[in-house]
Amino acid sequence: MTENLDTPSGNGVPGTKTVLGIDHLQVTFATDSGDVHAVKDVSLELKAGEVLAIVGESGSGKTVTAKTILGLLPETATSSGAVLINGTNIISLSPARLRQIRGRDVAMVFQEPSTALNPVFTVGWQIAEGIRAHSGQGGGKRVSAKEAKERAIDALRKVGIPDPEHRVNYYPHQFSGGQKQRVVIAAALALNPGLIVADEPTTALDVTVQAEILELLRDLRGQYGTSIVLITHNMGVVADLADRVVVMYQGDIVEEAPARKLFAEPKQDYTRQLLAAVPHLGRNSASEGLTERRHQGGEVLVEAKDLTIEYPGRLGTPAFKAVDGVSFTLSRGEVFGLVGESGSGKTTIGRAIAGLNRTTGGSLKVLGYEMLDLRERTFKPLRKDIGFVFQDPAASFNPQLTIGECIAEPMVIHTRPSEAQARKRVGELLESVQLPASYAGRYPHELSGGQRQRASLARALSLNPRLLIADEPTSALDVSVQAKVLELFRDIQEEFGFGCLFISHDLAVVDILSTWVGVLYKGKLVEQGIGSQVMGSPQHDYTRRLIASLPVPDPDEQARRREESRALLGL
Amino acid sequence: MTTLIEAPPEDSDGLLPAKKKPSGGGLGQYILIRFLLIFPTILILVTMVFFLMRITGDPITAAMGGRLPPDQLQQRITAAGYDRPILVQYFEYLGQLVTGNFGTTLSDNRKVTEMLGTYGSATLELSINALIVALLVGIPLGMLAAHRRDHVPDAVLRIFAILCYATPVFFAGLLLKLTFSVWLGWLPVAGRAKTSTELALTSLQAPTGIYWLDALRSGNMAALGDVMAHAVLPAVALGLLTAGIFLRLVRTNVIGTLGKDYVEAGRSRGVSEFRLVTKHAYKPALIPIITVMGLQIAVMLGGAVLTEKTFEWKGLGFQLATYLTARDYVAVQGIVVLLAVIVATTNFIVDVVAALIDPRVRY
Amino acid sequence: ACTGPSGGGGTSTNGSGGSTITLGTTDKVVTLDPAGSYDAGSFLVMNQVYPFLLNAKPGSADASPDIAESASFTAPTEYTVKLKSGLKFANGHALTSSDVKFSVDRVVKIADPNGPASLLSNLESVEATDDTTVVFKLKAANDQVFPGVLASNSGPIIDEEVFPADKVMGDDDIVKAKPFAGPYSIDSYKKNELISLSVNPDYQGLLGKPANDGANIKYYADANNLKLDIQQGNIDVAGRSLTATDVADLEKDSKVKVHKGPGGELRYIVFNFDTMPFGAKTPEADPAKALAVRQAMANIVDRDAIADQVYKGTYLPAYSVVPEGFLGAKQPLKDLYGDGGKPSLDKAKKVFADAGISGPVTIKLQYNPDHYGSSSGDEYAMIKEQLEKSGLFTVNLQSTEWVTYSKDRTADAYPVYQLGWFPDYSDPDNYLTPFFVPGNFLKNHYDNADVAALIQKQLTTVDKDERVKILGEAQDAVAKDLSTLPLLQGAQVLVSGADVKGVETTLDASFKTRLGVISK
Amino acid sequence: MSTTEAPVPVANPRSSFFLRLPVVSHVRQSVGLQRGMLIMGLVLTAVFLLTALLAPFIAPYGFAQLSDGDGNFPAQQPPGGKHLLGTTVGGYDVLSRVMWGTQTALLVIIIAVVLSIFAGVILGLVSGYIGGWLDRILVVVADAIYAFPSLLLAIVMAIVISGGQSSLFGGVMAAAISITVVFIPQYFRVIRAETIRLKAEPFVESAKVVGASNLRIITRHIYRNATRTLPLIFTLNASEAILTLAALGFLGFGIEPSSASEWGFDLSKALADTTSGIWWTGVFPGLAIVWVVLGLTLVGESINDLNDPRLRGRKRANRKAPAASPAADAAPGPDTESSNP
Ligand SMILES: Nc1ncnc2c1ncn2[C@@H]1O[C@H](COP(=O)(O)OP(=O)(O)OP(=O)(O)O)[C@@H](O)[C@H]1O
Ligand SMILES: Nc1ncnc2c1ncn2[C@@H]1O[C@H](COP(=O)(O)OP(=O)(O)OP(=O)(O)O)[C@@H](O)[C@H]1O
Ligand SMILES: [Mg+2]
Ligand SMILES: [Mg+2]
Repeated sequence: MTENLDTPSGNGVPGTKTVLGIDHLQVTFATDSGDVHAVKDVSLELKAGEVLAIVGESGSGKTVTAKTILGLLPETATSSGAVLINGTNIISLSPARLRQIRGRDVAMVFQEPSTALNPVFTVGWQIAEGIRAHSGQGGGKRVSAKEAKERAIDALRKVGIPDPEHRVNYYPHQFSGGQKQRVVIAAALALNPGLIVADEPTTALDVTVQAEILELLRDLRGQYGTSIVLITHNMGVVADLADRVVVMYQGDIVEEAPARKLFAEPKQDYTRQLLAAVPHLGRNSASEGLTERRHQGGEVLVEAKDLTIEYPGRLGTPAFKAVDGVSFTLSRGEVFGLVGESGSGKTTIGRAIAGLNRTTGGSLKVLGYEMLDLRERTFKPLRKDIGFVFQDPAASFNPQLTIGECIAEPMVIHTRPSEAQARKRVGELLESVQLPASYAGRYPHELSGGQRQRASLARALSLNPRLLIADEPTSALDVSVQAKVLELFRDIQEEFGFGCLFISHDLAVVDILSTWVGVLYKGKLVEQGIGSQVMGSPQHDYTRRLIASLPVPDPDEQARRREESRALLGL
Repeated sequence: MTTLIEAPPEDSDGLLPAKKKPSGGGLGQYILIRFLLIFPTILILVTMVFFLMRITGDPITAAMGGRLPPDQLQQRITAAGYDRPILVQYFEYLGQLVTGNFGTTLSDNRKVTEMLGTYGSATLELSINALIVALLVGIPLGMLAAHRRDHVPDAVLRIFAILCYATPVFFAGLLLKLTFSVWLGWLPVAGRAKTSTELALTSLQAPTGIYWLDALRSGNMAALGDVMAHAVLPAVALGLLTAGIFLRLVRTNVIGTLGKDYVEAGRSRGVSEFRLVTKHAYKPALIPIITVMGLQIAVMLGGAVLTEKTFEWKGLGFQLATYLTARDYVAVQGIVVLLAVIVATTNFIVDVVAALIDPRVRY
Repeated sequence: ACTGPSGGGGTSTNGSGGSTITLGTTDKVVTLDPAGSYDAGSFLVMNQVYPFLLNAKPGSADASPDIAESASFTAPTEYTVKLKSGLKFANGHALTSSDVKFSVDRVVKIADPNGPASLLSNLESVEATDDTTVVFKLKAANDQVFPGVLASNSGPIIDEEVFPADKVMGDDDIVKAKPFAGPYSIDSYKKNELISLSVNPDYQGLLGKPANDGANIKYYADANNLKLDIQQGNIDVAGRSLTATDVADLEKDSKVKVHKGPGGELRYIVFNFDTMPFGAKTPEADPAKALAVRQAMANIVDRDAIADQVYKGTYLPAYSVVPEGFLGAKQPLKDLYGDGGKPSLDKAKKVFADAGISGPVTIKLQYNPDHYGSSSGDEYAMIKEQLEKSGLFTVNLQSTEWVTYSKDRTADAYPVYQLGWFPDYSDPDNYLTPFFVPGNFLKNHYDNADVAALIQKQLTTVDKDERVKILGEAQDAVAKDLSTLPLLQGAQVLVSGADVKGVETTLDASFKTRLGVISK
Repeated sequence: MSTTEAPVPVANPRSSFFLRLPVVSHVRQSVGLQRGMLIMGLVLTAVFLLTALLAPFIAPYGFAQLSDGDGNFPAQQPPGGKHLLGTTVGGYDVLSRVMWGTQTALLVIIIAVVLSIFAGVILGLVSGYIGGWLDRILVVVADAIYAFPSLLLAIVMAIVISGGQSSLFGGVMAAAISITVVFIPQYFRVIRAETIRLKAEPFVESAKVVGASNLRIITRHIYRNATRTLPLIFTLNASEAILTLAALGFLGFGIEPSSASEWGFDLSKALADTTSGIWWTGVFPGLAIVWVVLGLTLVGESINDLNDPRLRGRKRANRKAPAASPAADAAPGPDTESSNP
């Protein structure tokens, strides 16, 4: 990147100095329902210039550990053990001393860049704020506003923001998602801390952007020898960046190993399970070995021809074309996987098929009904043949109704069964998605995320639909849970034989389920074909980039792919 | 009309760049449409008041009902034209309004525009004073409560806030008056100035009607002191009412933003708690605060009626109540138009500021 | 002769004055233009700044020449006034008979809805025969009330070079043009907030040169603030609408003096002869029984109790339709009903028994809480209590907001209801003609030809003693019929700072507050 | 959620219907000072309600009673003896009037709030759900009314309505209806905003997808969720109703003393007393107003804070087990103050 700064080793090889040492850390939260032991016993060590990944499923204590490193736990938490940063124990520090350490010795990068930046201050101000908070400390000289800004510009330059002198006065919303994350990293770098704690720094980003950020982090480590604690649940990211991996489970460290070793020969059962659950592009593909499109003889459920969908602009702004001239068909029994980055129009297409969005051009025939002139009254009879599974299982249930009532609703509307019939059918449906029938009496919030998504599937299936639309049905779930839901999904699809539009931004997930895959880019369907072929030998430039950006959970393979993608992206 | 109008753009300079956002292309149009919406608002209120007032009776009966025989009364009503078809009167009135002719009050024979000017400036002064009190009290205490949330100071401040709101302005005013004027004798009981001050101020060239401004201009320090002394109690009585609401508003929103990642991010960079509350959390919290403060103007004007009566502050609100009793259609309609303009304009400005801040806001 | 309880006579404390005085009031000015106002608040200011042909000397209620040299009936229908010579307005314009004609004609011509034109209903025409002589031609002969009318709301003389002839003028324009020729002229004017008056050196009239250097009138919206301000010495005199509690409290305060004078305000109950119990239009119509109901009520009401408890002596019991202090006033109800002013349950019971009424009579009693002072509620709650305690009545007490009230009462909606009266001018007839002749403003269907004849007769009786006699007869006759039941008579109350002099001088039955007599 | 199948420890809704009632569940949810404030509010409110219900039995005299067996009550008698809180200038017993005043206040609250909820909720649901021109017009009208100082509107309405009415019923209705007119736009706004928000919620969309009719969606899915905030608005508006009623009384547009006892009216009548050292006629009605408004507002604000995950007390941290929080996120507590118009 730019010229070397005043940092030590510049070759990406971990040094010997210990930057961070955690010793028997224990964190407990006091809550109404008793104490929550979020972190039970964590010990680890981090050398200068090393990247340590902490992985584990949701709630395993990753974030709490990260926050402890900066002393950011809320009042309700009590912690014991030691967290040593350059030899200073964070746990016993006074608030004032703690403030000195934060930002100077250790900095943090957050998951969601748009929320980590204050929308009402310029990025320059926010970066300078950290610099000035430390100015004059410990006898150092005060930093003037101008000087602070200079240093903010430097930091922005370091993270590759173009034209930083100018951009320093921009507000966060004037940056793209990836740039925002760069700004957050710049803010963390402003005082050249030896250690950066990054809590899921790429989870909110598209894969292509994620690849850039990972590249940046690697550069930082390489150029300035910054140590990084990388928290993530994405094994691909781990494989891409980490030197060493710590696996957490319910507040404990279950395994710690160098990255290569962990992926190659996981010791613990839990780690093995975790790795097995991670979808891996090219493995376990539904279209393995297919050479031509299946189910073509069957009834065509959805047929889109030059489909265009526009969102009206508000108050005079021109309409926004979210879907632009898309053509495809979906037949009975087929799983059509639709992939694309955020905002590419996937959801819009799915909603249009379900009659939730109006189409504005071209033709979209759903079960033979032309959606262009959609009338709720004439379309209603067809609705019993369409099921819909939403992304967020929590939000798709009416919090006031029990699971049973929710599942029975389609029946009540279309077939008006007796109460006993309905109850029986609900029980059957629950069992078919592997939930106990007794769950019918529970309220949505009394189920876990995975359970809720199963119930949501049961509801979608209640009238034996011919067509199912699943909009990112697993993206809100943990990998292990996702694996189970996907498996269930596949079984049920085989059993019921409905046609399915499966929407996801995760190529690997789509690959597991669908035989026919379409790639959407800025509202256009740039490529469609048999899953394994699209993934294996992408034709369109964008598809190629997409696939190249996707980190695979295997350090060696990922290193190879990285070289390839560098070449592809012209880096 | 009050400082609320000026406040948002100043305080939200950080928010203005939203204009440059591409989606703000329609912002100009949004502002225009939102601006045009002021007129239906006024029309609706004027229409409502026009018809409501006429249901309630006429000014002549109100003034002469106890003195004149019914036939004479009727004669006068006919002469004044109040028994013509109501729609004729309505359109005639609208016609006058459009030409900017607000008419002459029926019960005390003054030009409505001049009457609005006199009382409007009094109410304006009261509102400004009260707003200053409300802001001075509400915002710092709200931040303090947010900072010390769920601790004793927070609970005390919240109860204080509720008490501010729960105590009717006139009751609070009465207690204040008894304490500070009657018992302690520190402050005057009522009115806007002493007779001598008032005479001194009326002799001023082109008085603004805002006394402290006039006093300042006249350079008469005794007068200024007198005006200030008179302003204290009404401003406190009305200001506290709003201060309670502001306090709670600031507390809620600052707590909300304190939980945001960007505050945590600031903390992770070593920014002090004080700065986190007063800068990082407060400024974004200002957005909803400004919106609600804009709506608060209606509450303030309502409270002003009571304050004005309690403290002999001859302003719009109190005058409206008087004119209503006299069924002075012309005066009431005039005041309603003015109030509607004030409120609608304030809300318009607040909405526009909100839109500048957050393009997702629609009407 | 008119005898106000204040007596004393008008010693205008000349010359002793020094500083300006400030009067605080809750009254309001409708307009300074005499043609456009007919209310006490406007009249208060007019009394200070406009000259009158006839006016009442402080301490007296009699109309005597003010800027006139003489005024008298020169023929039964001709009232001739001769002006003093060399009169002029504060703006320098001369005041001549043509100004007088202009002033009076204008009131009639404009006939503003809020104006006093109705007072001049007996006027045929006005003529200015020369520069200083004006002749009023009247419709009815020997109108004894006419001098009083000239001293009332319709009487201020204004400058014809300033006022437009056909429409009411705005206050600020009036003040700018200074068409004032009364004891004071207006220096600065903030409507219904503050008026500052300076002495008009050219005034030569009856009221004399003011005892002070100038005066301010300060307006209050709330009587309570008025009271606090007089207590704290921010104003010198406080007048009107102080509540009974305030007055009682002020009487205990050594820093202020409370002055009481005769009051013209009369509070009374009106009976609608058609709709009251046993009234003409009711199913069980029976004039005798209806009369019995009225008489029983007159026997039962305890005026002293109301005056003491609710009004703390700021009102006095009234035993006639003409309040005490007016020419010829007597107290027929004291003799006819109750026990010498005290209520008498026995008499009431007897009246019922004689008329053959058994069991309690239900009365729908209506009052208005916002026009006659906020104590009306307490007053009528007490009347209800008194009537019901007798066991002869059950009272259904109702109140209605003023405008509706004014409409409904003349529409026969209220069988028995409250009203109050404040005189237009200081003459007993002002309590008779408007009430008891056919076509009166009560519209209560009371019609007694004898009473009407008596009233007509006193109006034109030139001899004073004779008139007093007829006035007495009229009062007796009305008291027997009980078209209305007089309850209370108001006192004028002015409160002044302890060092303020001359206040009592202006508290007479003319009901005119003359600032000129007050000084400190 | 640590594992997929881990059920969340939440009370079984069937067995504990009582515990799921709005206020009860809030008390259980609250902690520390927040609970203290909620309970304080509940106690104040309960005293108010009990007094209103029991006024005929516990008030020493009638609200318009001026005498008893021993003769007329003396006027302006200081507190003590037969009249615990003294008497007014008209001779009313202050204690009795304060007690009876609770009935008037309660009646006005109930009528005003019920009427406005009824109208406001229906209008809000329909307008928010159907949208289009109807929505625009209703919004403009509601905004116009809402924007206008509510007290002044109430005065106008009081004049319109009160013509000819002064009985308890007439007076109370006049006050209640004038307050209703002021409140309808508030409910309308809140419910409409909620409806619009809920309309885009996946659970409503999922009902749409299965073909539920508009009526069914409004009544079954939106109505219950949109009105979850009503207890809160109810308490806040109830206190506002009291203040409006009191202000009307203070300005002389209230209910006459012989028709009912009304604190604002009594207080305005007592102004003269108060400055004459007769403090008891004004202070007690004034305190009664403060009492009730304080109680209701405390309840309302506590509920509001408890409904809002951001504001819920955290002294001893009250984060539900993670599986529960998505449900809370799905329908976050109402934030009547910071919601945009
Ligand atoms: N402020 C808090 N109060 C109470 N419990 C908490 C708090 N913060 C976290 N916890 C609990 O601590 C445990 C660990 O949470 P943590 O946020 O570290 O999980 P995580 O591994 O980061 O999960 P995710 O991948 O979902 O971010 C969880 O059970 C969580 O509910
Ligand atoms: N209601 C709407 N009004 C206007 N524009 C919209 C609306 N909904 C979506 N869009 C825009 O349409 C485009 C496609 O959105 P869509 O939700 O279909 O994307 P997506 O592919 O599902 O993305 P994600 O992976 O983030 O869910 C985006 O640019 C989005 O901003
Ligand atoms: Mg986490
Ligand atoms: Mg999507």
